[in-house]
Amino acid sequence: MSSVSKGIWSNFARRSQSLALRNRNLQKALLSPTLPHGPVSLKKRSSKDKYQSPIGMDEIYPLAYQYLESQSEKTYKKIEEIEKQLEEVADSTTKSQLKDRKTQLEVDAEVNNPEIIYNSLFGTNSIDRTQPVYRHYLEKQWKDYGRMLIMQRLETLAVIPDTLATLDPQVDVRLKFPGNNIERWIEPGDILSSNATCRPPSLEVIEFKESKNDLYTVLIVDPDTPDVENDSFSTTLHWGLKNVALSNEDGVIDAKKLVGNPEYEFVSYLPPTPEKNTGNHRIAVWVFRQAEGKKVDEGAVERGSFDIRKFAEENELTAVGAHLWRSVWDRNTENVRKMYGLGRGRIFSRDRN
Amino acid sequence: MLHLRGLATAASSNGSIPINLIRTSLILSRIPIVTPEVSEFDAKFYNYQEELEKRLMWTFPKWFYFKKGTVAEKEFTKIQKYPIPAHRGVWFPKGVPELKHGRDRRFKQEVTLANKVSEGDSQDLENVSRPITPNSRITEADKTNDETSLERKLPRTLYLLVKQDGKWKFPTFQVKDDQVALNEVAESGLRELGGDKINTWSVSGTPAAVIKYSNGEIVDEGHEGVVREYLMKSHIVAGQFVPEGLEYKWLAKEEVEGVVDPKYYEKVGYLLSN
Amino acid sequence: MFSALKSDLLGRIQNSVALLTLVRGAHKKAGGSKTYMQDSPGKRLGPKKHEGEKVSVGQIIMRQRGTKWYPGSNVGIGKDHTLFAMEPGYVRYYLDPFHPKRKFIGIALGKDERLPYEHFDATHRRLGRTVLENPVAAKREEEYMSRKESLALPEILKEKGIRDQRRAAKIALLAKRLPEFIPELDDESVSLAAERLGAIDGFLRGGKSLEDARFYATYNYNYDLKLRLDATKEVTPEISEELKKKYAELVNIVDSRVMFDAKFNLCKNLTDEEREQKKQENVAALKELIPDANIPVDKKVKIQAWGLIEDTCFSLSERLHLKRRFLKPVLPESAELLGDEKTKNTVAISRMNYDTRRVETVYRLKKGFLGQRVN
Amino acid sequence: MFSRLARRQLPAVRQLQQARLKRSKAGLNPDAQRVVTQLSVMSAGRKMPKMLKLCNEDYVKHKTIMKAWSVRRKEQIREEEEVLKKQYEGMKEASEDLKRVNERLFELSNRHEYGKRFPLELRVPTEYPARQVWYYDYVRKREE
Repeated sequence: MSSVSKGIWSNFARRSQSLALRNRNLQKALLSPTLPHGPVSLKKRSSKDKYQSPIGMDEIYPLAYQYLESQSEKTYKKIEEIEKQLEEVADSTTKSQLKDRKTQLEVDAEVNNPEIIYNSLFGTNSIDRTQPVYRHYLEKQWKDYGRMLIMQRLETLAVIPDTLATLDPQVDVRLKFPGNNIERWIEPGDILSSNATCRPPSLEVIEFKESKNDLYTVLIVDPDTPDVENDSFSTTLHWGLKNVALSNEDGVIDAKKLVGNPEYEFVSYLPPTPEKNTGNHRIAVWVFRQAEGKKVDEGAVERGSFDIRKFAEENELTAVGAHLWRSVWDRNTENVRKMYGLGRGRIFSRDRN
Repeated sequence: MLHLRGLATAASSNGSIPINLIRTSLILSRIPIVTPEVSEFDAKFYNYQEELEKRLMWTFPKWFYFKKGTVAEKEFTKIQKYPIPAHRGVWFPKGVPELKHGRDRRFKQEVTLANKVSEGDSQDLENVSRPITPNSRITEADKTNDETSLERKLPRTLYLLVKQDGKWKFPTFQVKDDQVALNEVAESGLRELGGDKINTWSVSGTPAAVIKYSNGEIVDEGHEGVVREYLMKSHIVAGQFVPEGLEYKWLAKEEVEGVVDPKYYEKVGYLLSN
Repeated sequence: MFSALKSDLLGRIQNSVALLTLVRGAHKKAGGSKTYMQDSPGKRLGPKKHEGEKVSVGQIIMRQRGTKWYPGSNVGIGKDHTLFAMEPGYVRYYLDPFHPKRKFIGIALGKDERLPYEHFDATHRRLGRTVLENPVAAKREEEYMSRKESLALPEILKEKGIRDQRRAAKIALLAKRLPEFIPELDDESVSLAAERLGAIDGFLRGGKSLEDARFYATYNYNYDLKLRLDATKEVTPEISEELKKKYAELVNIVDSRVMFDAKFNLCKNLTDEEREQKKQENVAALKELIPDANIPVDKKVKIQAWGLIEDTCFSLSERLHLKRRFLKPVLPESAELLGDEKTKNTVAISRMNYDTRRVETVYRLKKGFLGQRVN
Repeated sequence: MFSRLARRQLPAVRQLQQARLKRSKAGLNPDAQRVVTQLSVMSAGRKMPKMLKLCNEDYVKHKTIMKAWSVRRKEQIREEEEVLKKQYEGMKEASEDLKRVNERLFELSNRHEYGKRFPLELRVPTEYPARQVWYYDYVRKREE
């Protein structure tokens, strides 16, 4: 059976191979008017047998595909023109403008491609983040849910302004604790047991702009450490990473990367071990993008009474993303303290005076 | 400036240029007689939408339209093709049917209506109950491609072109005196050319566009001695255009493009409808 | 106008007459008005504490109807909108530019603090708890459990006991089986290797890949070792270095010899190349064994094919795929696989024929089905 | 009007409720039956089709079709607007030119035409043509 695609969307001479569907049968289904191998995405044999496509779809689909493909071809022509202009222009501001325009056009050219839509709807975990169109879809999904969720948690739990003044999220930050048997992404604000958090977490920073070798700083702080002297609270630094190079392809900060690059860690991981009757401690994870070409050179930093605002200002750090979990005293906390040689924790009075 | 000088010069002419440099041209159109052709894309899209709608439609409430036990109900029931019901212990390879009120809920419902055949010849106009057969959208003129006919290309707008001074163009007339409006000059000129048996409806007295000629060539800017041709729009309502010794054609937009001077088409193309 | 007024008045009179006669009418529209003798005692509303006054927790600052004043920082609001102090401090009456139409009452923690606090500043909070210095009291407090916790604890401990037991049993089993694959290990190494394999097994069940599971098993061991060196100072640097080296050697041996298959059974390790090769060999063998999957084969062949499919080199999804390819649960209908009547060797299937719209009975030979699990 | 209807149907409804309780074999009385039939036309129960579930491939195809339609429509509207704009510009240019060239003709062209109406003889396009496609024998009315 011949493909419905007659143009640019089946031509991979200048387009990346990641813009195609990896599963051949699925690809064939999207490139034919009907489903030549049946509904591949359905798993059960009986549901495969029962399934019937809507009537009339096989007739209109090739026309719709070809129409959108021809529109995409026009957009690719425009991209070529911009590339020519880019070669001629020397001025940096017009150059960056042209580049932005080009990225936008690259999104427009592929945004209606059925294969891309399929990948971004059903294969978000394995899509190529170097392609602007995939980043466009990822950003859309994140803005629809993830960004709102993290802002709601940060605000209702008063992490802003208790740590930093405010946040304009630009990246999606995901967090998990791979030292445990069960690996799952932590939802912002979850209360985790002291056992779950006893080894360092791993993070994934998903950038939506083009990013090749940006440097990032990660700080994990606890703003709820009791300060008995002043009858108040202070902030403790639990983990500090600096000059972490991340890109669109690889945004993961995990044990493998840290074993290979021990210079990233400037303050080693200290698990949250709240003392009894000090309530739920908010453990905020802040991800900063460093100023372009500027490295953070911090020697030893005091963990206790850590001033995150001052630190960010001194090192010209811009907060781009955040995550948080909560921790509370439990029956295992003393074991974790022992493991880290922290000594027994204090016991506070149950009632406030 | 020009305007002031125009007022000052001649009492007979109120204009800045002599009246013999002003002409008026008539875009006479025949509006479509049948509905436009639906493109392939549209037709298939409408079909797809219709099928989806039918699939999602509620079951036809037969009991509301046909009283139980009546002849009409029996006749209706008889001609329906009911889907296969489910049986216990029987394997249905295409899935178990789910019947409710005689309709398989998984698919669209096909309601067959009694096809009452009318008697007689459809051309027999005396017979009131003759069967209805629609006339063809393609006429004799379409088959012979008679470009002088008004019955050609029924779904399209046709425009009248005449051959004046060896060139195909919209009929153009000289304005002789500025006491008669441009459209009136054009209308009367048309009747002088093609006879009195024509009914037209002039859209407006305001010109739709202007074309400027200098020494017979179309120019963009007005120089000295430029001839101006104002285009007026009008529709033919009834009658016909029968000139003596003058070639004329009724053409659709893309045919106009093929016949007239490209420069001329550039000036008038956007006034014509697809 | 006048007539309307008149009719209204008339209506009222009639209604009041009706009221006299009919006790439970549906419309008690306007039964006259009474504006005298409606006084009630004063409700003693108003401020109870004033600007700058010192308050302690729970003291009432303001009684009001509705929120004439809103609760600001460290002030709570009751169900009748009474404002009360939630922290000891000094009362402040203030306006907040973020809510221009509201008036607030707040508690400043310090005598000289002004309200509202800067919007983007960290919130001013008071700890309000003391450290229990008395060891007896501290111990009592540490052992204190809420009712919910004390009810849940026995169940949790029981579960934990079972889990620990199961875990110990698993490690013991691994330790027992390990010499089958690596006979040269001494007892100490076997128990360490079993610990490691137990951890890898847990990671695999949690969804990690084999490579990741091995990495994190090593990483966790080294991390704990580093903590014992740096944090708790249980070991000296020399011993730590030695332990690390020993473990690395053990990891080398164990990882090159054993691994887990798709169903978490211990088996011989396969490198990626070996695995690929084995896969190709097995598929070739399967093709030779069952050239056409649509022709029935005897039970012996089925068992043999099953053995090839269940080999350690295949993942679960690959096994399923191969099973669908070579060992079809039901073979397609063909003339050889159809019987004529009901016998011991046939199965009767009634099936809908969509062309004739009739139910038809098909007799299929039993050898056309895979049957129950053959191994 | 509604209240009258309601009052008329009230006994019928009551009858219906009683009938449900009794489950008599004889069925409902005609009034109650009529209410049941009328209500059943508007109610979804037992008349709704099964939910339309598309597999992932067909869902993407459906999205593609709808997107193509909307992009096409947008393009058509844009083209139409462009032509309209051009026509307006042409009209404006011609009028201004005429005003500059000949004031008198300009006034005549903008004169209000009293009693002008849309010609009733112009016919609306139909799906199929009439038996007589065009009326040729037009004779001009003699002017008084």
